[in-house]
Amino acid sequence: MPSLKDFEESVKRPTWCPGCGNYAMWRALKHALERLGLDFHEFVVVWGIGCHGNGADFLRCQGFHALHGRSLPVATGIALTNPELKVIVEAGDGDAYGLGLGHFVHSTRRNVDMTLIAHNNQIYGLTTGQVSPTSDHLMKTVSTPSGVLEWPVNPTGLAIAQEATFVARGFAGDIEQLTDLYVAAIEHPGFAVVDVFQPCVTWNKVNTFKWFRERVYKLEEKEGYDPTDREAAFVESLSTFHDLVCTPDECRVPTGVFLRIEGEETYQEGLEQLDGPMWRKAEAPRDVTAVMDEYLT
Amino acid sequence: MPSLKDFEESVKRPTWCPGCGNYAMWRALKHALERLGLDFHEFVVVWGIGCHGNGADFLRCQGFHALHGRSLPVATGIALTNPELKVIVEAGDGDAYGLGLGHFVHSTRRNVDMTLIAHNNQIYGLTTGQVSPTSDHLMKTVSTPSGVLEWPVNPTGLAIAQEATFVARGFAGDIEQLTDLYVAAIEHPGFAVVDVFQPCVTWNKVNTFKWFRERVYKLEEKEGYDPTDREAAFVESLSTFHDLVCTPDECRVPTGVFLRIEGEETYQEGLEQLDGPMWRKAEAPRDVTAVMDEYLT
Amino acid sequence: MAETSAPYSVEEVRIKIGGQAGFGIKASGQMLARAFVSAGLNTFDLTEYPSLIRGGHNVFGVRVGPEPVPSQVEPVDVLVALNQETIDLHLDELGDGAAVIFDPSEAEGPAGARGVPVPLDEFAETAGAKIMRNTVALGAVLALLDFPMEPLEESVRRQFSHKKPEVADGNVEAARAGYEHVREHSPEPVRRLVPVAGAAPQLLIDGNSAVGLGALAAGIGFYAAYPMTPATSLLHFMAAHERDRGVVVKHAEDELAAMNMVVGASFTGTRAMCGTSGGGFALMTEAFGLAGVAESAVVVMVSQRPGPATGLPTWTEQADLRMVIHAAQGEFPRVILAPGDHTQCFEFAWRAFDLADRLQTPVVLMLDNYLSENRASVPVLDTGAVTVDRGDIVTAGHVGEGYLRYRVTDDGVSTRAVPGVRGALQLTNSYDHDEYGFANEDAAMRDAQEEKRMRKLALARGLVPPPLVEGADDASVGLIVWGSTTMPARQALEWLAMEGVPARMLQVTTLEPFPADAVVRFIEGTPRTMVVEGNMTGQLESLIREHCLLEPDDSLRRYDGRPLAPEGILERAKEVASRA
Amino acid sequence: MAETSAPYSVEEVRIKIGGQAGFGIKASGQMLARAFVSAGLNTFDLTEYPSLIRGGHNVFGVRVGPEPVPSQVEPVDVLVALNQETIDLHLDELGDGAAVIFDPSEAEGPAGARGVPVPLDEFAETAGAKIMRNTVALGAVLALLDFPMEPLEESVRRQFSHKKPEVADGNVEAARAGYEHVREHSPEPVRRLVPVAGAAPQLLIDGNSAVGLGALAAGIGFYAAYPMTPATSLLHFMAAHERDRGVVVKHAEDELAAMNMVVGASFTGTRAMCGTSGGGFALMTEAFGLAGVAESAVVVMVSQRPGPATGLPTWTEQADLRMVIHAAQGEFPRVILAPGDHTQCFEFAWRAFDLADRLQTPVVLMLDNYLSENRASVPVLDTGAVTVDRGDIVTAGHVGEGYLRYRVTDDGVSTRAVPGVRGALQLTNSYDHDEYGFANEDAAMRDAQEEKRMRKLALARGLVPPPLVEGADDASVGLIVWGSTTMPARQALEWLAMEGVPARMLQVTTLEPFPADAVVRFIEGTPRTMVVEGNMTGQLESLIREHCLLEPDDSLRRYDGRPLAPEGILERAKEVASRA
Ligand SMILES: Cc1ncc(C[n+]2csc(CCOP(=O)(O)OP(=O)(O)O)c2C)c(N)n1
Ligand SMILES: Cc1ncc(C[n+]2csc(CCOP(=O)(O)OP(=O)(O)O)c2C)c(N)n1
Ligand code: SF4
Ligand code: SF4
Ligand SMILES: [Mg+2]
Ligand SMILES: [Mg+2]
Repeated sequence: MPSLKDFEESVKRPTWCPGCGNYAMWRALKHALERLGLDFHEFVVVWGIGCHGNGADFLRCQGFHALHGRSLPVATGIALTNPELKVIVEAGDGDAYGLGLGHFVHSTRRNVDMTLIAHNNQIYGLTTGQVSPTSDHLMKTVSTPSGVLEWPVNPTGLAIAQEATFVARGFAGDIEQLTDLYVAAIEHPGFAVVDVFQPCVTWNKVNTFKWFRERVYKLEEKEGYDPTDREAAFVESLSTFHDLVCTPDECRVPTGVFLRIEGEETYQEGLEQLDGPMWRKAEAPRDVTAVMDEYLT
Repeated sequence: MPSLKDFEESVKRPTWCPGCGNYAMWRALKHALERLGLDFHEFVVVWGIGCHGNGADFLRCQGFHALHGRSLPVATGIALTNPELKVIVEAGDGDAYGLGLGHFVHSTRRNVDMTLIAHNNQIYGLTTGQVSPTSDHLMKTVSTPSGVLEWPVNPTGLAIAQEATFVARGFAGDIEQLTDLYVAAIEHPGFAVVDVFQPCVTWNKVNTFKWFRERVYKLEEKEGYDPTDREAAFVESLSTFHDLVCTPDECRVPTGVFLRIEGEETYQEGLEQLDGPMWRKAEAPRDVTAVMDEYLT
Repeated sequence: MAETSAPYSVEEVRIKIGGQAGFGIKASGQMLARAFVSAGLNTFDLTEYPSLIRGGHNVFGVRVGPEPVPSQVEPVDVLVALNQETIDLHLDELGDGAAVIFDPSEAEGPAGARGVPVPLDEFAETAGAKIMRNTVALGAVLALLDFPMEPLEESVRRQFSHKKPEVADGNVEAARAGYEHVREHSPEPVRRLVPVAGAAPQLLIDGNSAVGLGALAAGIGFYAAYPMTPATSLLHFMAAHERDRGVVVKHAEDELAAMNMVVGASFTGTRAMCGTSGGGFALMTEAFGLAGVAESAVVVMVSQRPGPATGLPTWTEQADLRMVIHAAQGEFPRVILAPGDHTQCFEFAWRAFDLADRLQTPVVLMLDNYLSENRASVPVLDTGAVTVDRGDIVTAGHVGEGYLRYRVTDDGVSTRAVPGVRGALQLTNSYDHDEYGFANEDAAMRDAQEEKRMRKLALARGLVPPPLVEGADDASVGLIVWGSTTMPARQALEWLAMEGVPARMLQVTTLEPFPADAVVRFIEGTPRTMVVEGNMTGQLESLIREHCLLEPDDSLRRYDGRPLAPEGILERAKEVASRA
Repeated sequence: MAETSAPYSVEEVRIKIGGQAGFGIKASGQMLARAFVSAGLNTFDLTEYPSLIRGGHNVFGVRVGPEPVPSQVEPVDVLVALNQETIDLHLDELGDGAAVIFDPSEAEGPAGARGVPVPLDEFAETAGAKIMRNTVALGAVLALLDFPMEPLEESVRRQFSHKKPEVADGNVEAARAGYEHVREHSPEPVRRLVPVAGAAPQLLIDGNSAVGLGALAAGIGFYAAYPMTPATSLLHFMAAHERDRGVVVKHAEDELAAMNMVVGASFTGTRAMCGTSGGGFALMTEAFGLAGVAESAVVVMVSQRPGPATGLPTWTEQADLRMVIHAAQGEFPRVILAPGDHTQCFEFAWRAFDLADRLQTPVVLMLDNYLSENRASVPVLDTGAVTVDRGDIVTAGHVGEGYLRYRVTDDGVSTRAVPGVRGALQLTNSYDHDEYGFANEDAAMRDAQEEKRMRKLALARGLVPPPLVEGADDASVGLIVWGSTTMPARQALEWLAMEGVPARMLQVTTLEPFPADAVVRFIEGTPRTMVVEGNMTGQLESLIREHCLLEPDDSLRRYDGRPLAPEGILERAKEVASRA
């Protein structure tokens, strides 16, 4: 099985800004892959477009660098045609919750067995710092100089409202927890969402590492928190809606597993015809006589 | 002010199937408009494409029959450029929660002052009965003959998770309540969502008028229900996830106002520059000398 | 009366059934058509309906005869008027000696034409239910053609085989009642239609189903779509066979998802396809370009309807050709095939998969409402001819050391090793990239990859279906057509021959890469040529101008939502021929 | 050394600054350019950068001279190497007598060229912070040109005017340190660049800002976009002025929303626009067709970058022309304008709004990275020429009885009465429709509405900017160009004149409707013609073939992500001219 170093061999060195949260996420993913003991031919990683997506050049694997916002449907096409592959999606917040929001919610209710890791830096990194769908209310950016008038997308809340079976949140300041979350998510049968706060040190001067360090708490350490309780999970998700000036006491940000429901059927399990890689169906012409006969008069 | 009949004058007669839930919604809208005392030049109705959208031919008004799934952004463009108009959107479930789902969630968090009325018949009517995003789990349709593997979109839950300020549900079997909901929604400052169960008598043989009649209950009649309590509203929204065989006792379906938050700023209110209809900005060439001067060397 | 100079065959019959939408007119008509085909005859349907579930005016037309019938024609011999509106709307289409079947309790007879009153409602109710009135009318139609009842009875029984036996019995009774009533009260046949004994069995099939059969035969493993008329029935076809033939069928959340899913499915080596109409394809545009740069082997069916935007959803047009040729930013090779009839639908569909795999680039099948939704009788499809050529692909085992997904090669095609193959490390990329797949902005690498991709067009030229020429060698006029217009043009060609005007036709089957040489040869080898197509701006004609620097002598275009009429083609062709 | 035969002016200077992405190279370069322009000189920038925030190689080039400089040119006179990589990558671009400024503590001097070591880091740190090393280098550049320091000092102060005064002071100090160091240790100037006293003040502006100014002047009230290089800076421009100029600016959730919002905004009578690149436009395709059938007056900027798909996001290409001409299902009129320089960006932008209003149909402005993102010095824009012609619109009060939104008229334009106007009952519709706007499937009405819409193209021909001819009347060679390629072609034209090769140039400013007559006249009136464009398949050339049935004698195409080089055009043009 490949080890940490193998995932970096013969690929490019990361070009993210020094201090960028993407480094931690990159490391955590490699740790998780190593811990899961996945061989190179057993998993596929799909990336969207953005700073996070540049990571496609930094990981040795079977990879697909898709369009901005469309990594989930590409991944779905992969997952629904080869059940022997683990499918991991790395998306940005713009990617997953902006123009890709529809795919996000539909993937959730579809419960396709695959994992979404969202690099949530609350900003458009690669396109130089415009508002993202998760930017805080009233944040000023180059595309919203008078302040963002929307409230941020609540990805965990949406997933929870939409019958998700695995919803978690990580923070790039905690690689260990992140690695655990990745492992749990990839092992989870069904659609697993890991929303990760990934500070963008260049464009987002509000939601910094420090900002988060002062505010995060772990759900697993919260007295009596039950990650199978959808309503409790929903309440935790509302922490998304803080404003720019909230103090560390006022706005607390949970990390960890919000929700984990075991035993739900995955989309793939519902597909009787998915009895192996679907390319096998094209090993020779298919016999269609019986179908054609329906048109015989 | 126009009365009921005026809204029907010189337009076409409805061509919906006899018994279709769209008739009641059509009537309720006319009643609501009459009750609101809106003159023809004071409101705009935007439709999506579907059976519901055919209603564009049956209402006398300033209307816009938009693309399938894109009625909300068109309506947003209208609402953000003429604050003197009430904007009402009529969309199908495919329209609003299928390919338009992203716009739906983004409109919610944007709190644009306009009203969405969703004709939720849990089926694609106009295209002859395919699964819709709100079709029940395991329902069989022409495009899902082995049964729908997804869980239905939970529109009220998504809106509630996404900081909606007005979320309601109606039922085409109760015109009176529907009219009240329409009036309240249109009067609500901010984005108002009215999801309406609109039985499709032709293609949806599961969720019939009878089915609903046996299951609906009114939130306003529910002891202690507080429509400003987001968590309570969320719990009610989970009634979306019933299965095909649930008995009237098992699955109860709430109608009425789930959530109503007063006093939140609308998107329009946040736009200082929206000081009247924006066509006024083009009454004469704008002076750009000061802006050009920034480029002077 | 329909005015035209076309030399209609006296052996054939044109029947039209009109009434309100939502009353099963199409289903009844198809039942009738099947009766004819099972009796050894040939048929061609034309259904016209509005974008409504109920209300509005629906029309089912069928042309039937002992010889092949390549398209619909204008005059009507038997009009079944299920309401008064039908008489009002179609009276002027009646041919010589035509008759109109109507229910005197609901409509007045046709002024100035032969009326055949039949108490449709009454007989239907006697037979069991008012909904059977269409079936009563079918019986009446057969009586007016002096045609035996047995094929229709069989067809009715087959239609209702999945319902309770009473339903079939009732319908047979209804048909008989109509039949007997006409034989008794209006015995003179409009024309005598005779079954052909011992004819080879035929299929009665619409274009989309023929495409579906081709895709199934080719080993499709994934089909994704969002319903959109007139492509929707292909989704239904695929879904109906998802389990018995083993296809993952996904009714996706939108067309963007459908196309992106198909690209993902193709990545795993699966033969993958999506289908839509022009509006859905517009939404797929960006992902179509992804397939181009990622070098995905994908097949897309675009079935056209009149635009712009929602346009006329249930009508027909051929106005999306240029959109598809130029869809998506940047430049990359694509293949566009346009079948011209139902048999070609099958053949081009399975060939599309071989082409996509050989070229590792998107292949589009272009149909339109006219071909997608209407049925014709065709000889049994040649499933024995189907090949599966996956091209340069490794689906299992190992791939050699130093595998490069985007290796620059002479023909532009690189080895595809799909995920799961050992050693298939790669980055399939929407960015332009180096040979491994890493994003790369170097000018020389850009040139190398862009040129590599484009070289596939040269390879494609040797693989795609060539343009087809039909008709007289010594033609005085040549028709140039693409797609569904082949059908009425073929009819016109037959008539031209009958009228002694030597004519021929070039069907451009592959629109991209454009077969300029063959078109030049055709134009230069024919005294007069004209382009016939279903759009306003002359899209095929513009391709001829662009690629051949030639201008055909004339053109005939239609863009009112209706298919080209063979009568109109005939007339214009004669006029053009006479200029020589 | 750069090999070329171009007759470079000895009065001008070409400077290039290279280093790692993320260190403000572009900002420093622009500060330098502003210094030159404020001293009465002319400049033209060319920035090259990868799609990364940090890392990767960034280059800022500026050409400066006393005469107008229409484009970038190849040789470099002063190379500022902020790292060793810059020397390695650009050494072969150095012109005669060029010098390379480098920090000896970080890089080795250039082999075989004049090295000018300057302790950038050390001086920067002394001045306040290491980040000021670029500014030190700028001072060094000026010393090598024997150019006064004052304009740069002013430019520096202006750049940092919104920061603490220490920042500006530090930077001025840094620049001076570099300047003095070179004067002392490397006193021989590379060339002597002299300020032009009393020159008319000029703007230093990029194409997108010029478009933005045009849109503002035209009275834009709504701008929607989703960021996409190289269109993003127009969103920033609009957002920066949303309050002071009164524009509702919406960074939408995606491009589909942006375009649909703009259609909605146009419905209220607002002048509305969106901007994107090819990939975003691909997503707008369906709604673009909505604008067509709804007859919406909308303006769209498409700034191209190399595709397919994500392609090369920060580079340039002209390969989306055909996509835009044919975008969306069905057929409807559209106008496509391609400004060829920064001044035209302003003019075509405001004209686009008049055209959209007059024609009630979408108007597209096509730029590309090269024109959108790079700055040039231009005379102050002619804001006095701006008109606002809203066409046939009623925005307030009443509209007459029996108002019909889609009345069939001779020129295709119907009165627009916007919501809020009394009597403006209507149904703006994505379905094809009758004159009121109700969905309508009647064949005759379809023809009437389709033809009505298309008639606007004829009207457009009289309103759109005509193609522009520059150069010699007795030309032996004619260049045909569109969009940003006008700039290097104009430079080549100048050089051709200097070399005694009479040449001229046709800039096709309006691509749709295509000015076939003017192009034919140009081709027939010029002994030899060649098309120069930034794509692989020759998109403008294909339009000439299609519309003119003519083939220019030669073509020069570039598709490696870089703009056409004037040197390459010169050489090819001379070769083509010599064939005559
Ligand atoms: C259809 C489309 N629109 C716009 C873009 C330009 N674009 C590239 S990345 C990006 C946003 C990146 O933000 P996010 O997804 O949050 O990723 P990050 O850079 O922050 O990791 C945008 C708008 C694109 N590539 N495609
Ligand atoms: C982009 C696009 N895709 C597909 C269609 C075809 N289409 C029209 S209506 C419809 C679905 C209608 O379902 P719904 O929105 O639930 O409306 P209903 O008919 O049930 O009222 C579809 C798929 C379209 N018009 N545009
Ligand atoms: S711009 Fe932000 S997200 Fe992108 S690499 Fe830099 S720090 Fe990371
Ligand atoms: S198909 Fe269904 S939704 Fe459409 S009109 Fe008929 S009953 Fe109503
Ligand atoms: Mg981001
Ligand atoms: Mg519906």
